[in-house]
Amino acid sequence: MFHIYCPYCEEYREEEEFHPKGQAHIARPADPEACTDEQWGDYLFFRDNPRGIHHELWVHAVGCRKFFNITRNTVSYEILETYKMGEQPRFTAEYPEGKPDEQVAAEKVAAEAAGVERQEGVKA
Amino acid sequence: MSQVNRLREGGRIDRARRLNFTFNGKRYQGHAGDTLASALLANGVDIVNRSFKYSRPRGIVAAGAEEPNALIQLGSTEATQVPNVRATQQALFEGLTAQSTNGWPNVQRDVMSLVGKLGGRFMPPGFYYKTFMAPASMWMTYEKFIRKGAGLGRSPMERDPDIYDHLNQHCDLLVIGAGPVGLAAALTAARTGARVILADEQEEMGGSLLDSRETLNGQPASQWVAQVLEELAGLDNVTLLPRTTAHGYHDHHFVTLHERRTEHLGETAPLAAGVRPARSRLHRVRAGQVLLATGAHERPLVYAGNDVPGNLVAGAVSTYIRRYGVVPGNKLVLSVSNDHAYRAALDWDEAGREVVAIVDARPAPDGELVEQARDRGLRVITGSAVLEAKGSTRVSGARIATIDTATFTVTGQAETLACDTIASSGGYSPVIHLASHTGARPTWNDEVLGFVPSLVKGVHAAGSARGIHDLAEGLADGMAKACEALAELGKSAEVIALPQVEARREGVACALYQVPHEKPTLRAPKQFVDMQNDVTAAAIELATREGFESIEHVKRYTAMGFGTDQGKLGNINGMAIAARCLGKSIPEVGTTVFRPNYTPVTFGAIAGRHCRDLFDPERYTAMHQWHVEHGAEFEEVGQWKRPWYFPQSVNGKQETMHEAVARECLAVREKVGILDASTLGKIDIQGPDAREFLNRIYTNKWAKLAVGRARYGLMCKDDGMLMDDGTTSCLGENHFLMTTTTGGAAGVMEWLELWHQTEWPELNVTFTSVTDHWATMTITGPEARNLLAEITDIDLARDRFKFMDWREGKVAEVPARVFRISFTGELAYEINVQANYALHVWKTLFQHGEKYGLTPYGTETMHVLRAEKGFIIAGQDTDGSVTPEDLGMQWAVGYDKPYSWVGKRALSRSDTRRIDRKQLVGLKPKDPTVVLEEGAQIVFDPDHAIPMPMVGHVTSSYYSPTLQSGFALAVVKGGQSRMGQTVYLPMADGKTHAAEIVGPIFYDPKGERQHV
Amino acid sequence: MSEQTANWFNLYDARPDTEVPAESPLAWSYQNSGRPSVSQRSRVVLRERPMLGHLILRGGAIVLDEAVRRVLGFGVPGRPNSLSQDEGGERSIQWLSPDEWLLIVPGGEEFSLESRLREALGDAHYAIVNVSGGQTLLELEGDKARELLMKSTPYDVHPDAFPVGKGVTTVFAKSNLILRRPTETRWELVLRRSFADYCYRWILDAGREYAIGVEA
Amino acid sequence: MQRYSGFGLAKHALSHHENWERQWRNPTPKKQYDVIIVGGGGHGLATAYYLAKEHGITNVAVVEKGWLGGGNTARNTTIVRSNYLWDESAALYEHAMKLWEGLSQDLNYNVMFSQRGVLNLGHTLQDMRDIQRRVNANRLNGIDGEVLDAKGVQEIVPIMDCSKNARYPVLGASWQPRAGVARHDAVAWGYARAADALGVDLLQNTEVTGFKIRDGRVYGVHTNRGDIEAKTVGCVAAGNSGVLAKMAGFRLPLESHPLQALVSEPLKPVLDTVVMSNHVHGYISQTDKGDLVIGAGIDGYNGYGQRGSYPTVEHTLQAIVEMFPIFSRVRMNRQWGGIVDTCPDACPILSATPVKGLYFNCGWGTGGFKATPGSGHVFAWTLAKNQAHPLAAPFSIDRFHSGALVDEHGAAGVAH
Repeated sequence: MFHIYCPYCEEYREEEEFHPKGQAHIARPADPEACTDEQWGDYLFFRDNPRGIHHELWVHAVGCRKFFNITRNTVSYEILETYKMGEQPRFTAEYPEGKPDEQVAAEKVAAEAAGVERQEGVKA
Repeated sequence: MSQVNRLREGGRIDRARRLNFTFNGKRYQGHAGDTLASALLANGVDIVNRSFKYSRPRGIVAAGAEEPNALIQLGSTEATQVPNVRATQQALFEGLTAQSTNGWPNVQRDVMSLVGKLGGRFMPPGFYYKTFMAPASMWMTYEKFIRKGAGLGRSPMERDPDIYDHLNQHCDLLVIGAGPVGLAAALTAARTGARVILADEQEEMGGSLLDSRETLNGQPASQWVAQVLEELAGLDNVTLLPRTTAHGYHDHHFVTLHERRTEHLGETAPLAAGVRPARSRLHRVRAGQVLLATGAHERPLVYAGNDVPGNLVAGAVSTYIRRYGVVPGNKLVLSVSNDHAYRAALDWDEAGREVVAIVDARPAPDGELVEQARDRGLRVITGSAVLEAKGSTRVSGARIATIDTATFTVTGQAETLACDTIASSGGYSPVIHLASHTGARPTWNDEVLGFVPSLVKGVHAAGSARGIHDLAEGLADGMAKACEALAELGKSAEVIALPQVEARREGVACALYQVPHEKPTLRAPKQFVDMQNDVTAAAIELATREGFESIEHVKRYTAMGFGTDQGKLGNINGMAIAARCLGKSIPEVGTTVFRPNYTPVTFGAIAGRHCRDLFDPERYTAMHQWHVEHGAEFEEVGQWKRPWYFPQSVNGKQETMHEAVARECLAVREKVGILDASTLGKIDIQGPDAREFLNRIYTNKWAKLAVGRARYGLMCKDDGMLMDDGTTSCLGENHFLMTTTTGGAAGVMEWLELWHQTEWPELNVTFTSVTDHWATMTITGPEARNLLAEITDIDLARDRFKFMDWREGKVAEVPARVFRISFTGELAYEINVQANYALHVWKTLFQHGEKYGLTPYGTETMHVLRAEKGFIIAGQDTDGSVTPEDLGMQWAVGYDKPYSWVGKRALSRSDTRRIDRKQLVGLKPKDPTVVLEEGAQIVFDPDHAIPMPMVGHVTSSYYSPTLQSGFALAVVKGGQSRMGQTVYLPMADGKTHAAEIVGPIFYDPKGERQHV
Repeated sequence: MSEQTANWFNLYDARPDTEVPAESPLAWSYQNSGRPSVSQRSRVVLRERPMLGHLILRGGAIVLDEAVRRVLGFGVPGRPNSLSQDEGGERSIQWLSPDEWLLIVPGGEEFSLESRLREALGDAHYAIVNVSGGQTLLELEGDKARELLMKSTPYDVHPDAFPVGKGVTTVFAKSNLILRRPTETRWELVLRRSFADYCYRWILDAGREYAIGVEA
Repeated sequence: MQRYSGFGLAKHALSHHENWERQWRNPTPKKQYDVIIVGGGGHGLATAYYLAKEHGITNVAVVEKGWLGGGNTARNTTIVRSNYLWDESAALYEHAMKLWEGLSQDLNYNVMFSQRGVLNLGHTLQDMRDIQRRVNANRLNGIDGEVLDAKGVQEIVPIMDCSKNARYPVLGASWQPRAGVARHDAVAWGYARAADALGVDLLQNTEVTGFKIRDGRVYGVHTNRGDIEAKTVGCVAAGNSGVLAKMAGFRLPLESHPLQALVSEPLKPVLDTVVMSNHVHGYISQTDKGDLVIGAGIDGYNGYGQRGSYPTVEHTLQAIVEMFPIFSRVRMNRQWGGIVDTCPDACPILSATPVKGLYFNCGWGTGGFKATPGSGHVFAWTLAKNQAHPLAAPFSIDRFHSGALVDEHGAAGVAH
């Protein structure tokens, strides 16, 4: 049973309080009507299924009811981080030891700048 | 019978307390402090069981969790039977009743042993894969016979009288094992004030110190144990759990511990102040750090006849003598590969029985214990091993010879030593099971001659559990690892004063697993590796010859390690034999992976209190009591109990469901009925963007819904398939009340939050479940207005309170929101009141309702009435593959809404545009007396051969007392353009029904009645 | 009573203004499962505090805090999983999520409180929902109360992890509830009405060995 | 191939079993094959066997990164049934069932297929509607089955609590008499031995590290033992399919989840049929050795760890004790987890891919073991002819774009 740090409750809680909701960062296409059947099918059904570092969407269902993301190793089940909606992971397949601080800071600045324009979604 | 093997003194048993017990129908005596195994050995009982495959007589081999043979059936009554109890782990209690699990007519004379003796050679591993194939039709018959021989113990056939429970525990450090290492670790951690749990599987804490020859601080080791335990028991931050096995290590340091709370007291938990306590308790421990001080299991050597009663592992001999005051025989031959096992001979000698010889595989052993043995005048034969145990029901001799371990050959002439006991030791395997549960693969260590655990972060192993068998080093290791664990939690621990241990020089052990025999393994007498599953060295050799080269293949082909002991004694020996046969090293053959449980745990303990009445919540509405008192039958809907129908007694006879439903339906159509609709999900939605949110989440339009009005809505997933439906009312410009299906409520709530939090956080809207706050009662039927008018101040005039309006007012003095929504097609009012007042309102309606014929109805009648109107039930008429268009509900699809709402895009995919999709229609049976079966499959051509092309199925079907005929809703391929066509329903009884495709609305198609 | 005139929100007093029989969510349970009496041996005592006013507050912490402070005299707790109360302990506010709080007040105060809060909040973005009929509050006391909770919830109820002034939403048996610790000796359980009977039966079952008593 | 029989066994016994042949060879990989099967589980081995036996394609390599049958073949609850709802899946599973019925003789390896019948219980009215719908469909598809009421269930399983007192009383069940269980390991070994005898190379401890692709066409694989070429490559790698697809440069509509199972200690025979309940969630049967084999639910998260969450096991045993109160004192011996690759519609993928010559057979979710012979049979046909077998056609990847799912999820009130 996982022990999951809820970034909103700011403490560890038992897995029984949470529901996994699939892969994180799957943004709904901004203009669904402009999608081909293939693009729409990809959005609905096709997922990364990595052996190793994976970003997942979870909800603290019995708790604060907030959705948030988890970076987890799908083999060891180690949770590397949890982060709020709209934030970017520090640990990725590319950076299994974590992105360097400078990069995290740069991404944050970029995200804030982009965030003004991209108000419509936080999944991406 | 006297306790022939009980020593006059010594051991930790309470000699003043004699306990009577029965084994295989015979009465014996033992003492408090005995295990069933020690008591049986004390009484000279050699054969405790028959083996699984060959029915060979078997005795007690070990003294703990690793015991493979002594599995017994416990219990004197049917309800209290426990199968497969390990006698070595069962404390003796007064009146204990046990039986061998195998052996017919009894274990002494077992008929099946003949089969084993004669047929044994016809049962190599995998023999059943190679035979019983012809003729094919006979297999099920063969199998019946094979199954007769299956199993060890038997299941009870009556309900368990006991209860079980769970305790959720949290700690900084969980220490598993209360031997010297665990005690040192626990004490170190406890003194820092950290929250510590110390769990140990034995009846008493102390582990190896309870039967140790060592002194600590110059005193018997047990004295130190007592001191430490006393200190720990006095600390608030420490939880001591004796008789508690850590059986499973799950993710993120979640460990399950099984505490046997009363199993040492009787076969059922004794009443305490009239209350039956939990027989055992499962602790669900979330630990910050875990320290494994689980010790090691001694490996027996694999030699011919090593399963004959009287063969034991060396350490068990010491344990029985020193802890229980029992010598399990008279004349001992000890066969060893290491110094440590010499203790068995020293203990045996001190107990005053004869040590015939110590046979040491090493050419020149020279450790201190070896010298002690020689000093005592014990015969030490070097470079040799026991090749074969003689005897059939008890060891009668040991054939020994010099051997060459490197070439695996017998090098000298064998000599037979007369003896009745052979103890052996091939070394010590660290108990790595729990570490292995975490997914970390253990690694082979040539110095330890065993696998040592790999450890994930936060897990620590100390002492024997990682191959440090020396007592002084182990104590220091326990302390050091506890400090490390605490440091990881950011706590610092101080060094504690460890007890003084006499240093002892120990010689190097040699690697010996299977002892060579003069004959090749396949021809030698059976050399057992896994005694519980009757796996021999020959079986392993044969498996490797047949191409099973991975250790996993070998295990599966031979069943090695698949017993209830999970190969605690045998697995390493088996791997060594496989390695020898394949010419590889042990680590090359593979590693050994253990799965939970370390030792078996009862289903009851795992289920805990979540059984019987508490298996799953039952959800009740505020009117539940009334329903019960009025004889309702209930339907399960999600976790809710909903009244299904209210059978009445007519002329002393209880109505059938059919009769009750017919009466209830007619009451609604002709007078007025009342339904408890409280279980529908209700979600309060507020915020300036609430309306926009509804527009995106529902298929239909919400822009113009005025305050005071309600609207039916459809909710799809983004694949275009219907997921839920319900009405949503506009309470204020920025305030809506959504209803959902009963079963879908929680899912819809999470669905709304998902979209809001992840896709549309910019929308200012909140969702709050008010399902439980409001109780809902629907009164419906032509008299509904007249009835309601009697007890409300709301103006019910048809032009001022129209269909799909809602109003506020008082009903029976209670503030209420009343919604003019109809799921029956009749005039209907859904009265919502704060749930605490609901029963009052409900009862008041009945006080006034009698003259109108007010009739309570349940879900069955609701289903009939709504189906007559063609109203769907999501989840019954739809199944996750149905779009709003398939339902003919294009009127509820906002094709031109500006935002591409959830589900819209999918409706234009090629498959959703097919014209032959299954579509909702009505079916009118040609024979009006026929009620089609729900789930009946529909065909166009009833004469088609099997397999028949099916074109749809019946989703809802009832007898309509109003129409006086059966009718149904169904989905049919291209059904909406097949009105008037006939379809067929071929049934299991051979009949084929014919039905006409009609529109789904059977009653009041213009919908006039709900507007009256 | 109703203020549909505002037209933005439906503010609504669901309590009758006359004497009307009311039933707590446990009314049926007392009848069906009984109420073991409190005795000398009782090491856990259960008490229901029915018919209280329960309001859910949604919105930003700062805005809500100001309004609540003005109306109630004490603010909304900003720290996750915390609980604040007025001096008598009769009124409390609990953090449920970063934008959600639970207010519990003596029964009958909830409507006027909601009205005053709405007035105080003006045009701010917020929501208030009255859920008084959907919940009830149980109190647990006694030296075995904590052990009973350990049987029931995976949440750590050790005083180090669960000090006075804490409150969490968590799993309870196969249901869920709000668990809070307003004082050194008292635990409060806020249950949903429809699960109340299940929780009650669970508590009685788990508490049997502590001779649990239920105060009327 | 050394033929197995009772007589042969006796003969070997007299020569101390010294003359048994290897069940399969341990060959060195060749440079080139006609077909490479990636994955040496039951499905992969069956595919290779039928390629050789039915299509005469014997120059085949099965590339397995570990040991044969070491994945889900070795970690399932061994249930075999074909009473699926939709025509497409029913046809595929019934095809498998027919092959099961003669499999031991066909392979000359007793896979101990025991047609002891499977009950799928209904506990709610909707369960019963779903059961009726499914059994009716099965009947018209020529698949055996009947709907039982609670009394009928009680007669078949006298030890089950079928009383009205249960929290979710048993209302009835579907009953498929031809369904049952088989010995899982023997299925892999039987296929392996038979395929080997026909010339198939079984390459264990050989891990595919990449695909050789040129101009959108596959022509081999990279492995830890060197490159191996073939113009046709079939991937039958269950939980690892997603990882392989990524190597080939595309994604699949798959997620790999832990699926747990557990066994009790061996007991004298007490349950001689298979009982499955979707509603209270647990399924159970008793092996010929006496263990109760119990299946738990799928964990909701992705996982390759071959273990799942403990509460899933707790809930399952609660369900088992609820259905069989007499098992309260029976003890759980061992639990383990498989990695199941699940599709959104709970149906498999048997399909060509964006890479020519590269085919995938995956997504069996919890239905894999029971499909083994059928899956191998139609996949072999597909590989041999470079064209989807008619039974495989509905299970192409395209359905996730067109929307033509075969939704066993939504429809069948059945644990898979």
